[in-house]
Order: sequence, then C-alpha cells, then structure tokens
Amino acid sequence: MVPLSWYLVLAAALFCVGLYGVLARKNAVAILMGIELMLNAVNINLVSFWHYLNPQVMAGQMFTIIVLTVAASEAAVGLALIISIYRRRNSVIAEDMDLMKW
Amino acid sequence: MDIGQLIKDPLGTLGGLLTSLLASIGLAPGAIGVIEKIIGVVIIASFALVLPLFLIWFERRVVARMQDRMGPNRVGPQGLLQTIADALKLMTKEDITPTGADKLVYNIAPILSVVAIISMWAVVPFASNILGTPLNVGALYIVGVGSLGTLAIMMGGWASNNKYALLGAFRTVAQLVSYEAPMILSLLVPVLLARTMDLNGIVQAQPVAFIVAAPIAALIFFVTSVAEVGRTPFDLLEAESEIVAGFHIEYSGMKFGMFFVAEFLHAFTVGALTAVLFLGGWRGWGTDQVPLLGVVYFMLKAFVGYFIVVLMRTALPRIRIDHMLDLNWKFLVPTSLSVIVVTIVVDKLIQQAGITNDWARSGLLFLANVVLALAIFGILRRSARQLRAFEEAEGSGHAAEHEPEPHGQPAEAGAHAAPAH
Amino acid sequence: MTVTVDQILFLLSALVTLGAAIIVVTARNLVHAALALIATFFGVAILFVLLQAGFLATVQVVLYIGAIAILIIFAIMLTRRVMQDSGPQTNQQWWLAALLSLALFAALWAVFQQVPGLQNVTGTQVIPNDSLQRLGFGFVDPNQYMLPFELASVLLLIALVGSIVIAGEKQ
Amino acid sequence: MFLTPLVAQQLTWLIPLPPLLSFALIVLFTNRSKLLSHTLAIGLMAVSWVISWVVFFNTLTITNFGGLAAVIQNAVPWLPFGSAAVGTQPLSMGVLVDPLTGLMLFFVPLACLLIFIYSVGYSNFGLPREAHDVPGTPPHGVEPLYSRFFAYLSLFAFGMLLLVVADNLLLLFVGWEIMGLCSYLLIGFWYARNYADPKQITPRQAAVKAFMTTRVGDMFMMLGIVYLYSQAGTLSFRDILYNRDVLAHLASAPSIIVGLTVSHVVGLLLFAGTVGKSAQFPLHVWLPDAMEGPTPVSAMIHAATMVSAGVYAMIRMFPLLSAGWVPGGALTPPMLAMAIIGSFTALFAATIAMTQSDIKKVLAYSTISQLGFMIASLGIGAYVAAAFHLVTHAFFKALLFLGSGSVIHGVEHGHHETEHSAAPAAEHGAEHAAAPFDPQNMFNMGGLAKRMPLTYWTFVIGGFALAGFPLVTAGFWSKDEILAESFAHAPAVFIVLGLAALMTAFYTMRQISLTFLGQPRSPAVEHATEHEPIFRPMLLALVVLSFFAVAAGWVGIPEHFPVIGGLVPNWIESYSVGGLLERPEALAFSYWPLLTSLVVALGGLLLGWWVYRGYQLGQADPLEAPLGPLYTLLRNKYYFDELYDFLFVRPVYWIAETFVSVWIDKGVIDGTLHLIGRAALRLGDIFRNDFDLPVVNGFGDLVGKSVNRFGRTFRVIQTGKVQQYLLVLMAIIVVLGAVLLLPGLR
Repeated sequence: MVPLSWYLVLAAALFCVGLYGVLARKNAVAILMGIELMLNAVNINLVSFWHYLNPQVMAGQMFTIIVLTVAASEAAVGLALIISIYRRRNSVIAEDMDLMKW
Repeated sequence: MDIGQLIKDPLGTLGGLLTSLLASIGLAPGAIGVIEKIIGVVIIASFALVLPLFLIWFERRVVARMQDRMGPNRVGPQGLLQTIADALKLMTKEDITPTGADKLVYNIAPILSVVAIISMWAVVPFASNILGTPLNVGALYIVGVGSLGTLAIMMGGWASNNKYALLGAFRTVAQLVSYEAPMILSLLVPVLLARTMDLNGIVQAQPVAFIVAAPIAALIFFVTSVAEVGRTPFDLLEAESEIVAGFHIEYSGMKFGMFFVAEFLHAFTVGALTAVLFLGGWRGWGTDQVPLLGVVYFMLKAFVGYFIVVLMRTALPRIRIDHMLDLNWKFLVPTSLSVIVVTIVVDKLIQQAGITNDWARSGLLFLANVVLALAIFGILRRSARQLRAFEEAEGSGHAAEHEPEPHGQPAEAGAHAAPAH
Repeated sequence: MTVTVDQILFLLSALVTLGAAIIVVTARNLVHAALALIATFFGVAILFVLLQAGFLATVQVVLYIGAIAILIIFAIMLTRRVMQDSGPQTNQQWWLAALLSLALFAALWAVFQQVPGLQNVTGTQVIPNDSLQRLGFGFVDPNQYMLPFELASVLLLIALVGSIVIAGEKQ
Repeated sequence: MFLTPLVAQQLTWLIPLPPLLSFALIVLFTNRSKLLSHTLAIGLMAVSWVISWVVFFNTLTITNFGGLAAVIQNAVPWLPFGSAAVGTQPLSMGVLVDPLTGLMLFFVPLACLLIFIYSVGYSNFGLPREAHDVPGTPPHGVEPLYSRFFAYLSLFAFGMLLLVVADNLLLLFVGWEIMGLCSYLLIGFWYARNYADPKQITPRQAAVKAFMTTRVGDMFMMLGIVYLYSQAGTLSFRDILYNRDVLAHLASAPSIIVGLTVSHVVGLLLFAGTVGKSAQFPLHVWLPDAMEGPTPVSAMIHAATMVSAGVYAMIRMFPLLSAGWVPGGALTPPMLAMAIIGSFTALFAATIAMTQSDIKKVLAYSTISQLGFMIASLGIGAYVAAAFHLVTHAFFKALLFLGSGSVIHGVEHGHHETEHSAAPAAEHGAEHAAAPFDPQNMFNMGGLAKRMPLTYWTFVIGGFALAGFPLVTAGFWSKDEILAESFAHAPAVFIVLGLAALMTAFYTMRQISLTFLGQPRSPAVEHATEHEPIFRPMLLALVVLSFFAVAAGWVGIPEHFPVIGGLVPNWIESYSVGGLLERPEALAFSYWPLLTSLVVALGGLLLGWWVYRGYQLGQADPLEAPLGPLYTLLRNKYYFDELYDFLFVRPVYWIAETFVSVWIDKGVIDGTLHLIGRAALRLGDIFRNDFDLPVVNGFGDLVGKSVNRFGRTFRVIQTGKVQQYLLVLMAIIVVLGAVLLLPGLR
C-alpha cells in the first residue's frame, strides 16, 4: 500500500516547484501558473489526509472544493488584471510593474 | 457456463472467464484488474474508431439526398467501403509539418482531440449491464473530457503557426467555452430529475423519457452540444469562406483524418448523450429479459439524434459570430437557469404532493415547461419590439464605433513621476 | 520489498505530475508551460482517483483543465507579443528562488521526519461508498459547511463581475 | 385694567426693554431703511409708554402705596460679591415702583414718545435727500443719518427708563452713565458742522464739553455711591431710605471728614453728581452749549430726561439727605448746600437768560434756573413741591423746546426759499459760507405769529406756563407751591426765588414778543411757514404737550386756596408723599407768596411786552442802555467759559501736552521702556546666536538629516517588485518554521 508520507512528500515537492515558479518567473501568467501549482499541492495534501486519517468526515474534500473555487476566482481576476495591464503598458513582465518603488 | 447466462450478462460472463484464465496463469489480482481494464479500453476505443467509417458514409448519403444527388455508391455495396478507401488515401498522403510550427503541440493536438471523444464513451451505457465503467459522476465526467476537445482544437490552431489557424483557435475558445455553460446547466436538469449523476442511473430513472418532463432542457442541450461539436450552423471555427479552414488548415494526412474522425464521432456522441439523458437510453421492450436488446434501442435513438444533426447541417446557414455569442449569453444561459429553477421547484412540489406516478409527474413538469416557454416567448417578443423601435429611432440602428482612449498615458505619467527624488 | 500496482500507479502519476510541474516553471515557451500545467492537473486528477475521490478528480478535470487552463492559454494568446519571445523567462533572483525552494523542501522533509509514525500510516480505513452524498449533505447542512459554500458562491460571483469590469474595454 | 402687584412687577421689568430692543434692531438690521427704523423706534417706545401708564394707573388704586412695605418691587441677584463679614449684601438688580417712580413713569415715556414723533418731521422725513447734504451737518433734505439718530434716541430713552425703574443706586448710576454717553453722541450728532466764527463752539466741542463736565459730577457721585455701600452695606433704596435704623446710623455715624456724619458726606457727594447732571451753578456751562445738538435732543436732554434725572436722583435720595432733619429745624449740610446753590443758580441763570439772543440759549438758561428752583425747594425740604415742579416743568419745557425747534425749522425753510428764489443756480454751501444766516437769532425774527399760528399759540402756552401765568397754567401752581414753602421755611431763599421768577416772566415775554410779535425783520422770516407736510408730526407733538402743560398743574392745587381750592383734590400731595417716611404736615395757607407769584408773573410779562413791543431791525437791545456794563457781563455769561478756560482747560492742556506728554511720557516712561526693550533685544540676540541656533536647531537638523539619510539608504530595498518581497517573506517563513518545528535547530 502507498503510505501517506509519499503523498505528503509529493505535495511538498509540488509546492516548492510552484513556489520557485512564483518567485523566479518573469511573466505574470507564468506566476499565476505557479500559484495554481501550489494550490494543487495543497489539494493533494487535503485529500490524502481525508483518505488516510478519517474518511468518514468529508472535511478534506470540502476544503478542496473551496480551494478550487478560490483558485478559479483567482485565475479569472488575475488574468483579467494581466490583460488590462497589458493593454495599458504593453507588457506582462512582473518586474516592469514597479510603480510602488521609491 | 450456459448460453442464457451469456445472453443475460455477456460482459460479466466473459470478464469472469478472463479473470479465471489469468488467475490460472498466476497473476496478482491487482494486475488482473489492470489488464481487464486495458482490454475494456481497447474494445470501446476500437468500436468508437470503427463507427465513423459508417457515420461518414451515412452522412454523405443523407446530404446527397438532401441535395438531390446520389452520393458515394461505387465502392462496395451502396458505396459502404468508400470511407475505407478515403482513409487509405489519407494514410498514404505525405505528412507535412509546417515550418515554425510547434512540433510537439502540433502532433499532440489531433491525438488529443480523438482521445477526448473516445474517453467520453467510457461511461456511456449501451445496455443495463454493458458499459465501460460505472462512474457515479458520469455526467460531470462527460463535461470534463468534452472540454479536452476544446483544448485539442486550440492547441492545433496555435501550433500550426498560421494566422487563420490561430483565428480559428480563438473562435473555438470563444464558442466552445461559452457554450459549455448552458450545456452543463441543461445537463443538470436530468441529473436533478434522476437524483444521480451516474448515466446508467439516469437511464434507469426514466421509465418516461425525460424529454417529456424537460423538453426545453433537452432542446438546449442538443443545440449547445451541436455548438460544442462545431457543426453547422456553429461551424465558425472552420468557416471556409472566412478563415480558410480554421484550426486544421495546416493539417494533412492522417492528422487531418483524426480531426475529421473526431468531429464525426463527436457528432454521433451528441446523439448518444441526448439519447441517454433525454430519450431513455437503452430502455425499451424486453430489455429486462434480454439486456442485449438495449444496445439496439440505444443505437436507434442515438442515430435519430445524429440524423437530426445531419439535417441541421444541410439545412441551416452559418450563424454570425456576434449572433452566436448573443444567443448563448443572452438567451440560452438565462433560459437554462430558469429551467433549472422551475424544475427544482415543481419537482419538489410534486414530491410533497405525494405523486408517485411517473406519467403524472412528467405531465406536470411538461406543463410547467410549457408555461415557462410561453413566458420566455412573451419576453422575447417585447424585447424584440423595443429593439426594433430603437433601431428605427436610431436610423441605421448601429451605434458608432468609439476608440478606446489611450490607457497608457496616466500610467506612464505615474511611472515618470514616481522615481522623482 | 514488493512493489504493488498501486505504488506503481502512484509513482507514475507522481512522476508525470512533478515532471510536468518542473516543465511549467522552466519552459521558455509559455504555451508549453501551459500544456505542461495541464499535464500536471491531469496527474493530480489521477492521484485523486487513486485516493478514491472520483468526484474531485472529475471536478479537477472540469475546472482546472476545462476552465482555468483554457483561460490561461487564452490569456497567453491575447498577450501574444509575449508569446514567442525567446529570452530568459526568469528574473535575476531565480537562483535565490531555487535555493529557497530547496530549503523549504528540505525543511518540510525534516518536519516529516519529526512526525512519529508517519511511515506506517496506510489507508486501512474503509472509504464509505456514499461519500459523494456525504459531500453534498455536508455542503447544505447548516451544522457543517453551508456558510463556506455560500460564501464560495458569492466569491465566484464577485470574481466574475470583477474580472469583467477589470478586463472589459473602458468606454 | 387692574393688575395684581405681581403682574405689575413683571410689567415693570418690561418698561425699559423695548427701546433697547429697538436700538439693537436698528443698529444691527434696519439701518438701511429709514421708514422701518423710525417705525421700530416709535412703535417700541409706544409699547413701553403703554406699559408704563398701565403700571402707573394701577398704582393709583393700590391702598397705602409706597408705604413701608414696597408694593411693586422685584430684584434678582446681580453682582454676587459682598460678604456678611463686613456687613455688605450682594448687589442685586431690580425694579421698584413707588409714588416718585410713578410720577416719572407718568411723564417720561410720554415726553419721549412725543419727541420721537416730533423727530420724524424734524429730520425732514419724506423729503428727498439733497445732493449737497454731507452726513453730520444740518440737512436740507432728509437727514442722512436718520436711522442712527433714532437708534441713539432709543438708547437714550432706555437709559432714562432704566434709571427711573431702578431699585438701587448702582442700577440708577448705570442708566445715568448710559444717558451721559447718549448725550455725548446726540449733542455731537452734527459732528461735521463748522462755523465761520472760530470762537463759536462747534457740536463736537460741545459734546466733549458736556461729557467732560458731567464726568466731574459723576466722579463725585460714584464716590458717594461707593462710600454709601461701604457704610450701609447695601444700595437698595428700600433698605436705606425706608429703614429708620439705617438712616439714624448713617446720620449719626462720624465720617472721614471731621464734623460731618456719613449721611452728610454721602449726600454732598451725590449732590455733586446732580450738580453736574442738572447743570447747577459751578458746572452749568455745558448745558447752553449742548444746544448745538438737534432740537429734539435739546428737548430730550433739558426737559424730559437727563436734567430731570439729576433732580430725580436728589428727590429719590431726599430721606438720606434730610436724615436727622426735623421740619422747622436746622438744615443738614447737604440741604443747606442745595438751598444755597439752587437758589443762586436760579437767579444767576435767569439774569443770563435775559440778555441772550439765541432762542434756544434762552430756553437753556431758563432750564438751568428752573432746575435751580427745584433744587432749592428740595434744599428747604419741600419734597412735594420739587416733584410737582419737576413734572410740570418737564411738560412745558419740552413744549417750549419743540416749539422753538419748529420756529427754527420754519425760518430755515423760509431761508431756503429765499435763497432759491434769489440765486436759483447758486451753490448752497458757498452761500452759507459767504452770508452766515443764524436761524436761531431772535433779533432776526418777528411777526411769526401770522405765519406759524399753531406754533405761536402752543409756544405762548408753554411760555406762560414757564412764567407762571396765574391759575390756568401748570407752572403757576408748582412755582407757587415752591414759593409758599420757601416763604414758610427760608425767607432768604424766598426773596431770591421771587426775583428769579420775575426775571423768568420777563425773558419769557421778551422771547415771545421778539419772536412772534411785531413785523418780520428778515426775508427768511417772511417766507417762514408751518404748512409743509413735514411739520405735521411736530405740530401733533406740540398740541399734545400744550394740553399737558396746562392740565398738569390742576392735580396740585392746595386745598386752602381761595375760591377754587378743594375743587380738585390736591392729588400730587397725597400721592407723592407716600414715598416719604415722615409725612410733612400740610402748609398753612398765607397770602404773601400767592401775591408775590401773581405780581412777579404778571409784572414780568407786562414789562417784557412793554420793553420789546416796538423793537426794530438793527436796533440795540433795549436792555443795553439801562444795564450798561452789566449787560455785557450778562451777555458774556459772566465770562464763565473764559474763566474755566483759564482756570482748568489751559492748565489741563498744558499738563497734558507739556508735562505729561513731553516730560513724563516721552522722557521717563518711554526712556525706561526703550531701555527695557533694548535690553530684551540684546538678550534675545544672545539666546538666538549662542543657544538657539547651535544647540536647538542643530539638534533638530541632526534628527531630520539622520532620518533622511536613513531613508535614502534603506529605500533601495523598496523596489516595488512583488517577487522580491515574496522571496524575503518566504525566506523568513522558512527559517522561522524550521526553527519552531525542528527541535534539532533549537
């Protein structure tokens, strides 16, 4: 049987990869992708905990669905933001969006 | 093993036989399960891939009839083998990959389009006990894998490194993504009525076909499914007169053949799903004694749906893109939403009233649908009148195109002002 | 040690998931990254299936692949000038980010080592076959998760309106 | 309508307020609209008149009114200082109505109201505003400062009414001072007026003079009030004047001045105040010059209110002044002073009045002498007679002033006409400068009886009342009573007053005949008229006043008078004595004073008519020959102005300009101040350069600069790149999480 730790390690790895994407990628869309990866990692954790610890209580899956909702909203709004920024500044490079700097 | 058993439950019998056979070889039970599943996949896939050979011939003949032609009738009896000849021709054609194309994506796209359609058939019940896998969220699964087709078309269109192809891809996304919404909503109506998402369960739940209880939903599902397929009148993604051939302009040989197959198969799948969801699937006389009959009934119903699709293709002109979007967002989505609400309320009331007779229930729901339809038509008429009055007042009726003002200016100014010391 | 079929399937899907994820964050071509992302989603869906959460797997496919991935690709195409740029797709601090990610992974690994008896937590519990109904009831049961559910729906509505307002052409 | 005393109290509170209200309203809001302004002033004055009469007529029905227990009195705490330790009560603000107040309430508001009405016509309301009328000069068109005039009048009336209803000395003094201010404002109302003759006093000088002169008296009065408060512990009239113990204590207690008791000192001081206010002998000089103000003001000041206020105060304080005096006994020092000064003033002013040529000046001096009558009679203890004469005099003197005003107005009007007919194109101001025509000079008048008949008759009534024409006029009865009292108690005073009465009759007739009889002696007088619309309110006031000038006397006919005695009860006696503790017994009737008054009145009138019957233009004053140098002396008012100028004004100016200003102020004070200033400057310099700049500013700048440098150094981390922020954030989280979750790292 597959032990829980495998899933946890996988989720951790996925999360770290996503984090790297978020931190290192130039393109704002790519950053969004990284965020999606991290969310997926979280989902994996949730579901595996549900499956391994107490399948009678569906909390894990419910949280997963909530996370999915948030992910969908985040993708929609984030992409809308990226598109409108692209319209104004003709660039989706995250580093170019530094109006807040000194 | 006796013949009766085989007739009653062919799959179960053969599966048991195979299991014992493999076990005798000495495999782990898990491995056996995997092997059996793979065999099932192969069977269903081959069925789904052979079917189009017939579908294409069927459609060509029908279209020819509609256009007062003979259609293919040379190769084989009634030209039945014509499609095989075409397939051979396609396979022998040179496989061209345009320069600058994204090879990986370019090659994956057609495969994916076929895979998407075929994997739909994994949950379609041919008969009460003949089906790929009993998935308790079958309806949802249908939607999910259906969206893969969209992906495939988009990938192909983008990877071809061709302007028209990309335009086709854009149109695809615009059309397919937006028509998914009313399709899913109308799909929810039979799910509601059957209280399950398992397709087989849905079929079992309609002693009276749901088309009686939910005609509007059935209509919407059918139309949106056709739009999903991209058949006329929704074939904007491959409109020859506008964008030469749309997303598959650069494809040749068997890759194009795959898209072709996928489209026909998808069209038939639309008929099949309509049959499953609204026409009672494999239900018919004598299916209890001989479940195999169900396959016949199911195929008949599916072909009826497919026939209608073909008739639509031959009969209707292409719809304009803005009309297409308006139809979706301004008519289909609200209508399907209202249908869902009405269905929920009325069905609940019926349940409360303690009416258990299926015909009575269906009749009441039908009445509700009729009333709803009347209301919708009333609203449509009024809005249409207002629109006409508005256009007459406006003269030409089309507001002037206005330039989007340059958004860059304020942002640029801020960018310059910010680093001031 | 004997490797069971489940473990093989898990390792395969995990491989697909991680590999695709790495492609996502490293691919120069954004479209490839998006496709890899879809692959990752698929892998995750398969993992859900292995975890006997079929509903979630389907939802994963419908939502992530059918909606989010397509949205992302669409956005990439809309900002297509960026699409075929072949410069380095990472900023100057990419090595810092890599270091940090590795450090995080190491830390998590160490944390897993801390947890006693994590190794022998294996799925022995029987999964209720009416888990889907439980899920549904849990979402409409005021004593459980009705409020988060409603909030989620409201959130979706807000996101819908907000994205339309943001991305819509300013008149 | 009869009111309960309570309601009467509340009404009494309301008496002074309407004029104050109108003053405020006019000044603040309606000063743009003439009509609104005078409507407000007159209307509200009428309100307070009605209230006053309501209160007054109610007092008639109250039995034992003005007894020991005050019937209408109401007071609220005002200045809560004063302590029982030194036996002083907190000062209260309150109203009191006793017989004396009742009398005042009877004539003061009425006279004020009539004068208001008269002012409407006098200020040419209804005429267009003439272009060359500069504000602050006698106008030919409508008065430019119309609203302001009525505002001042209202304030003045407020002061007087406040003084009348006041129930203690302090409140009375407040009203007193308000009237002082208003007299200043009103006398100097034509502040821009100048004369060709530099010796002639201008309105502003007159205003300053009046103010200053009365200040002298007010100073003493204030001293008296303070001293009284310090001794009696209270200023309330009831507590002092109706309290035998207090009076006895004050009368017996020795004072700061050796040989005088407290009551003597206080009485003398208060009397000094009255001398200033009522223009008695040493301080009389301001009143004639106060004629520079508009005529209604003169009437207001010299008839109805201000000068009466002085006498009123004396009558009010009579029990204190006469404390320790038994009728027939020796006079107290204050009474003695009053008797001497009063009688002397009466004679002395009458002599001056005989030779004046200005119609208003004559009246002014006659006022002074009449006030002298009152003071003298009060000095000999004739309380009732003084009050009686106060009332009657108020009426007929107001009548005379208003009549003279009407005359002057008519003559000016005629002057206006003649100038226009003579030189229609000629510029007005220029002609005034070239040929100064004095419309107040009686020697230019004559024959006005035909041209201004109504004015003539009312003036005659007033004049005869002043002269004391027997039996019909009010002045006769009051003056006769004074003479009788003086005859009974102080023969010397009687003789002096008799002489004064004779002269009074004489100059009155002189005035009448010079003004109204004979032939016109100037073209302006020929064109004089009273038939213009602007005269209507003036004539109305005249008629009403003339009625009272006649009728006011009948309330005071002594019972023992032959023939008509007792036909009308001697109401004034029975009413006003209610304000006293010891009621003086009715005077035994004797023929001498009656004969005297008859002789002096009729004789004086006849003499005056006989001397001036045939006066022609350019002719010298017929009195000049017989009197000789005395005439010049009288004509120059005994050179009092010059004397005061030499004695006080010049020294004061010298002190002010040379001594104080140059030496003390510039030399000493400024010197010291400059020294201090320079020192402070130098000190500040030291502080600034040696402490503030290096230390304080240095520190402040250091802080600011360091913060600035800090910010400039650390702002580079503020890149605005969200990924960097996230990187740092995650790094911190990882480290923290590791440290917290991994015991190996702890």
